[in-house]
Amino acid sequence: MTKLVQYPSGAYVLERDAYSTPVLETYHLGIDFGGLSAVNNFNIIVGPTEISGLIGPNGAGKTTVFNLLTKVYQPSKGTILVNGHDTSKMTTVDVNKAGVARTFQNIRLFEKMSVIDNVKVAMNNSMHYNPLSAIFRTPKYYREEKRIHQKALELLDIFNMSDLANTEAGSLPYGAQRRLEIVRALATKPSLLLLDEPAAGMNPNETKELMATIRNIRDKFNIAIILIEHDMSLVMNICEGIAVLNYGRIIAKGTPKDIQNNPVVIEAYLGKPEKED
Amino acid sequence: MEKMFKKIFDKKHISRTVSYLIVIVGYIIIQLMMNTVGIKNLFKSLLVPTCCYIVAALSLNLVVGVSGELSLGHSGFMSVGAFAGILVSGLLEPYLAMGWLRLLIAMLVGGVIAGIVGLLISIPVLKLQGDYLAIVTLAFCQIIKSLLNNIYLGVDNNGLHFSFVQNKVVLSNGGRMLLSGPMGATATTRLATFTAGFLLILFALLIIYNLTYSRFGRTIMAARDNRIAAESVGIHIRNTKMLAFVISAILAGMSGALFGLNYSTLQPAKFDFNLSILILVYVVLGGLGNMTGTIFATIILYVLPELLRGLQDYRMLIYSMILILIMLVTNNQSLKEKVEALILKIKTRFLKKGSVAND
Amino acid sequence: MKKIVKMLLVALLVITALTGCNNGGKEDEPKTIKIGLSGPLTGGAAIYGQAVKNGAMLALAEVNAKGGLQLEINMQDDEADSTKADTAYDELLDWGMQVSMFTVTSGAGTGVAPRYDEDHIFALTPSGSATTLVYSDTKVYETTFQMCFSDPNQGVGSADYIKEHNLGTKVAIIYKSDCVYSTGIAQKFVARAGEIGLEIVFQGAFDDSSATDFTTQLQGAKAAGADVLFLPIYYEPASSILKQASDMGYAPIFFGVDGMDGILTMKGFDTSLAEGVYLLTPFAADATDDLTVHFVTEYQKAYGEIPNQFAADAYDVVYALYQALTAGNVTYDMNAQTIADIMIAQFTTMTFDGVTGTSVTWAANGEVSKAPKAVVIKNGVYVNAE
Amino acid sequence: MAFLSYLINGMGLGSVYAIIALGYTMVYGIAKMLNFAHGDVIMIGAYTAFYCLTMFKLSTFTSIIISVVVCTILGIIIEKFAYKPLRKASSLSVLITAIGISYFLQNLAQILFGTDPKVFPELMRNSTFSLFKGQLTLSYKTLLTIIACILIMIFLTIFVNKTKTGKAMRACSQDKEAAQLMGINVDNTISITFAIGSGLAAIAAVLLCITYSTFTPTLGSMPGIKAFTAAVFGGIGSIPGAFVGGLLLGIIETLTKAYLSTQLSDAIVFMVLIIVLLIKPSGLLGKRIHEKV
Repeated sequence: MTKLVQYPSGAYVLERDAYSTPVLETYHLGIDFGGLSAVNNFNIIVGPTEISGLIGPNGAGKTTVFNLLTKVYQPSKGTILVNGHDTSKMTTVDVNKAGVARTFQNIRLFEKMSVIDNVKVAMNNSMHYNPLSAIFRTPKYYREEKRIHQKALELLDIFNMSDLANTEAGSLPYGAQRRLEIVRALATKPSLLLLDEPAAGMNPNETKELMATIRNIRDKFNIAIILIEHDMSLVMNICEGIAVLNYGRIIAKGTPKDIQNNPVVIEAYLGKPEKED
Repeated sequence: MEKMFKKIFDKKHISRTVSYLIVIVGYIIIQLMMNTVGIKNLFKSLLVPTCCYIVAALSLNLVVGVSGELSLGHSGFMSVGAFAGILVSGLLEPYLAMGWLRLLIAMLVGGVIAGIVGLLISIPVLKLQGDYLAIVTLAFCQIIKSLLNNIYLGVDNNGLHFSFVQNKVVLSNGGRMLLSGPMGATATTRLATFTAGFLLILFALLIIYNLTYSRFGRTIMAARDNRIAAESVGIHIRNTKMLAFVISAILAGMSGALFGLNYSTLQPAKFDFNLSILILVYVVLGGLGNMTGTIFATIILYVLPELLRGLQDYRMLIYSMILILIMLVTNNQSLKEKVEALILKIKTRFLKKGSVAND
Repeated sequence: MKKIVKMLLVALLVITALTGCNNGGKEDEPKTIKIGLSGPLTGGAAIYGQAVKNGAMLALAEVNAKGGLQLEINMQDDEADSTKADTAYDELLDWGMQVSMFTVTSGAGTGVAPRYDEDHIFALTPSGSATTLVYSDTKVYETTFQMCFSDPNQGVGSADYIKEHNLGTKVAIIYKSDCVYSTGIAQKFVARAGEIGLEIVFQGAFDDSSATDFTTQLQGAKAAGADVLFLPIYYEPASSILKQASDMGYAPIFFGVDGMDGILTMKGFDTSLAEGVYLLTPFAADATDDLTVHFVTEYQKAYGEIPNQFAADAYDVVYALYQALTAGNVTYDMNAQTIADIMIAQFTTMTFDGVTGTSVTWAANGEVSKAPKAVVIKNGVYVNAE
Repeated sequence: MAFLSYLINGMGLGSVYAIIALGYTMVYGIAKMLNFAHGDVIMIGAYTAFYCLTMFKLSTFTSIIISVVVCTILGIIIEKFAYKPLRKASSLSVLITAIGISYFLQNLAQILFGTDPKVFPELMRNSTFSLFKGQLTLSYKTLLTIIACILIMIFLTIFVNKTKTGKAMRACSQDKEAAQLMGINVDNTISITFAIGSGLAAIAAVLLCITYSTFTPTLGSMPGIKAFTAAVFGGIGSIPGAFVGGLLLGIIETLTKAYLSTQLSDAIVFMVLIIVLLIKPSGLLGKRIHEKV
C-alpha cells in the first residue's frame, strides 16, 4: 500500500508527499550531555501527511529526539527545518507556533484546570483580545470567548469528550488523560504531531481504538504524525515509515515490512542470536 | 435576566459572587454602624489599613496562588506606591482642594509607578525559578527600601529640590520636605477614607477575577501547573507571568498609596520583609488562589490581634504556627488524611448530637 | 450557602461586640481627669518608656495624695513606632482621654502630633524632643507642648560646650539616619559647629538594619583623627559603639545628649566603658535643692534605682499638668477640647518650677525654655561637668 | 593604611558570613531547599551561649560546646518535624514552611527572652595589637574569626571528601534515588547535614556576639540573608564556594560602607546577589545542573 520514493539526499518519503515541502527535516542532529552523546547524526524527512514511527530499545534516545525537535533541549549540532523554516533560533514556544505539537511520555496536563480549559489554553494563540479588554469585559472579550468555547467543544466532540468538558483534568481516567493530551496538542493547529508512547498503559481494546483515532486524526486534520511506541502491533499497523534508534543513532529506516525483516533491528532488540538460549 | 442570574450563582462563579457580596455587605454594615451607634476609634482606625492589607493580599495571591511564584518582596511595591502617592498628593495640595480627587490621582499614580517598577523587576526576576526567584524578590524589596531611605525631596517656590544619600536640600521660606530619607514622609495630609478602601477592594476583585476568567488567567494557571506542557502548546511563560506580576504590583502600589495617605508620618522602613511575610500569611491561610478566603483571612488575622491588644505579642508567633501547620497538612498526604479523618469525626459527632437535640 | 450565612453571622457578632461603647450607656459621674500617655514598654527604647512611667506614677501618687484634683494615667505601649503610636492614640481616645502626656519618643510622636492638633487635645511630652512634635514645615501644632529642651537646643548646646571647654579640636559624629531625634540634633550640631569654628572631620550614619556593626564608622572616625566623638543617639546603639571602640583601641572623648541617659542602667553593660562620657541633661541626680533630693529619695524608695532625666521629665510633666489644671479650674466633666483651650492659655503664661529646671516657661509654639546642662560619668555616676 | 584595616575587617565579617553560608550551602546541596530558619538557629545559639555564660556562669569553652549541641539538636528537630514531611512537596510549600519556622523561632525568642537588647559578656579583654608603628590597629577578635573560619573550612573539606558520611552526602546531593539504591540512608544523611549546618551556626553566633556585643531576637535574620547571598555568590553546594563568597561579600559590604555610603551598603550587597544570579546562576565555583523532562 505505502510506497517510498528516494530524495536526492538519500532520504525516503511517501510517494504521495514527494512533491510537497516536507513538514520536518533534520540534518546531522545531535546532542551531548556532559560529553556523552545522547543523539547523534539523526537525519529524517517527514512528509506532510505521513504517519511515522520512532522505535528502539529503552534508553535509545527516542524521547530526547522529541525534546530536540520541540527545543526543550538545545541541539549541540545539526539543523531542524519545520515546514522548510530553520528552527535554530526558535524556542519551544516558537516551534509550536511554527507547527509542531506534542504529547508527553509521563502525561503533562494542566491538572487543576477543567478539560475544556486545557483545550482553550492551547487555543490561546488564536485568540485576539488584550488584558484591558479582559478586565473591563468589552464586547470583543465576549465574542472571542464564545468563539473559542464553541471551537473547543467541537474539538472535544470529535474525541467523544465534550460531556467531560467541565471535569477537572487531573481526575480523568488514564486513557482519557492520554486522549486529552492529544486534543490539547491538536488545538494548537499543528502540521506535525509528536506522540510520545500514546498507547502506554492501555489494554488491547483501547489500543485498537487508539489506532483508529490516530488514523482519523491524520485524515481529518491532514497532518503528519510521528509516534514513539513500544507496542509493535500498533506501530506496524499504522505507521507508513519507521526509523529505528539505538544508542542515539538511526540504525534502520524504511517501511514496516523492511523493518520487520531487518536483521540489524532484530539484533538491537533481542541481542545477538548466539547469545540467545 | 434568568440567564444572568444563573451565571452569577452557578458553581464556577459562586466564589466570585460571594467575595463581592461579602465586601459590599460588610461595607454597608460598617457604614450603618458608623452613622447610627458609632464605633470605637480603635476599630475605625483599623478600617483603612484592613482594606489596604486585603488588596495587598489579593494582589499577592495573584502571583503566589494563581501564578505559582513565591514573591517575598510585595511590601516593596506597596512602598513604591505609598511614597509615589504621598508625593503626588503633597505636590497637588496647593492646587487641588478636593481631597477625594487628590486621593484618586495619588492612588492611580502610585499604582502606575509600582507597575513600572514591577515590570522592570520582573524582567530579571522571571528569568529565575523557585527559591532563587523568591530570594531575588526579597532582595529587590530590600533594595527599594534602601533607595527610598536615601531620597531627600523638598518643594518650595523655586520648585523641587532633590538630593541622594545625604540631606543637602535647602528650602526657601515656606518650603516643605516631602521625603526626608529614612524618616520618610512627615506631616502628610491624611486623605484615606474607608469608602476609598472599599472601592479599591472592589476594583482589585474586578481586575483579578476578570483576568483569571479570561485567556490570560488560563495561560497563567497553565504555566503554573505545568511549565513544559504550557510551552509545548505555545504559551510564552515569561510574558504570561509578567502580566500577573505587573498587575499584582499595580494593585499593591494602589493599596500602598491608600495606606500611605492614612498616616501623617510614614517611614520606608515600615515596608519591610516582615510586612511581606504578614501578607503572605494572609494569602496562605486564605488559600492559594482563593480570593474569598484571602479576604476572610486578612480580616481575621489583622483585625483580631489589633483589637485584642494583649494578643499582639503573640501575633507573629501564632501566624508562624498557622503557616507551618497549613503547609504540613496540605502537602503531606498522611497528615492530610489524618486531619480529614479528624474533621469528619468531629463533624459526625457534632451532627449526631445536633440531630438528637432536634428530636 | 449555609456556611456563608453562618460566617456572616459570626462576623456580625464580632463587629457588634466591638462597637457602641463610645456614647452608649452613661457612666457614673467622672471622678478623675484622664491623662493618656504612650511610650515604649518593650523593644529597644524600653528603658525610656519605663523611666517615664515610673516618674509619672510617682508624681501621680503624690499629686493625688494632696486631695485636690484627682488624676488618672493610662499608658499604652507604642514600641517607639509611629504606626503603633497611632493605634495607641485611638485606644486612648476610646478610653476617654482628656489631657495627654503625648509620647515618650520623638519618632512615635511625630506621627500623632497632627492628630492631637486636629482633635484639639492638649499634649505635653516629657521627652519627645524633636521639633516635629510641636510644629511642621507648614504649621504650628497648637495643642502640643514639650517638657524637655528641643533637639536644636541640644545640638547647639553640645557644639558650644565642646568648643568652650576645649574638649577637642577634631570632632566626629555618628548618628542614626532613620531617627528624627538623632538627625535633628546632628544637623543643628553641624550647622552650629560651622558657625563657631569647630572642625568636623567625619560624619557616619547608620540605620535600624545596621545598628549592630559600627566598626566601619569608628574606623572612619579614627582614621580622620577625631578626638571627640559626638553621639546624638539612644543609649542602646551607643553602648555598642563604646564597646566596639574599646575593642579597636580607639579612645576619644565621647559626647552624648539626653538619649545617652539610661546607659548606666542598661542590663549587662560594662559601665566602666562609659567612664568619662559627657552627656547633656537638664537633670542631675546629685543636685542638692529640696525638690531634687525629695524626688531622688522617693524614686529610689519606690523603684530601687537612681532616676534618669526621663523619669525626672515625666515627674515634672505631671506636676506641670496639675498646676495648669488647677489654675485653670478644670473640672472632671469637661471635654478634652474645652480643657485644651484652658491649658494652652495656662501654659503660655505660667512659670513652672520642677526638678528639671526652675522658672520654666513655654513659647506659643510649644517649645520650652530650658538650658541643657552637661554632666560627665565618673565612677559610674553623673557628675556635674561645670 | 585605612584601606588595609577596612579590608581585614571585611574579611572578619566575611568569615562569619562564610560559616553561616556553609549551613545554607550544605543543606541546599543535599535537600535542595533554602533553609530560611538557619539565621534564627544562629540567634538561638547566641541566647544559649549568653545564658550559659551569665546565668549559669559556665566557662567560655563549655558555653560554646553547649550552644553547639543545642543548635545541632534544634537543627535535627526542625528537619524531622517540619521539612521531612515535605520532602515531596513543591519548593513553594517548603520555602513557606521554612519562613514559618524562622518566624516561629524569632517570635518565640521575643516572648521568652524579651525584645530588649542583651549585652554579650566580654570574652576577650583589651585585645588589640598594632602593626606598622601603630598605624594599623587590629583586634584579636577579627583574627580569631578569620582563623576559626579557615579551620572549619579545612575540617569540612576533609570530612566531605574523606569520610564515609561525607561521601554519602556527596552522593545524596547528586542523586538521592541512586544513593538510596546504593544502600545510603538518605534521611539520616540529610539529618546529619542539618546537624552540621546548625552546629556551625552556633559558632557563628558566638563570633557575631563577641564582635557586636549586643544582640536581639532578630540577630540572625540579616546575617542569614546575606550569608545566603554569599552561598549563591560562591556557588550553592560548594564548600570552597561558601568561603570565597562569604569573604568577598564581607569585603564588598565593608568597603561600600567605608567609601560609598553606610545606608546603601545593603542595596549594593543585594545588587550583587541579583547580578550573580542573572549572569552566573551557578555562582563562582558551582556546577550547572540540567533539568530533567
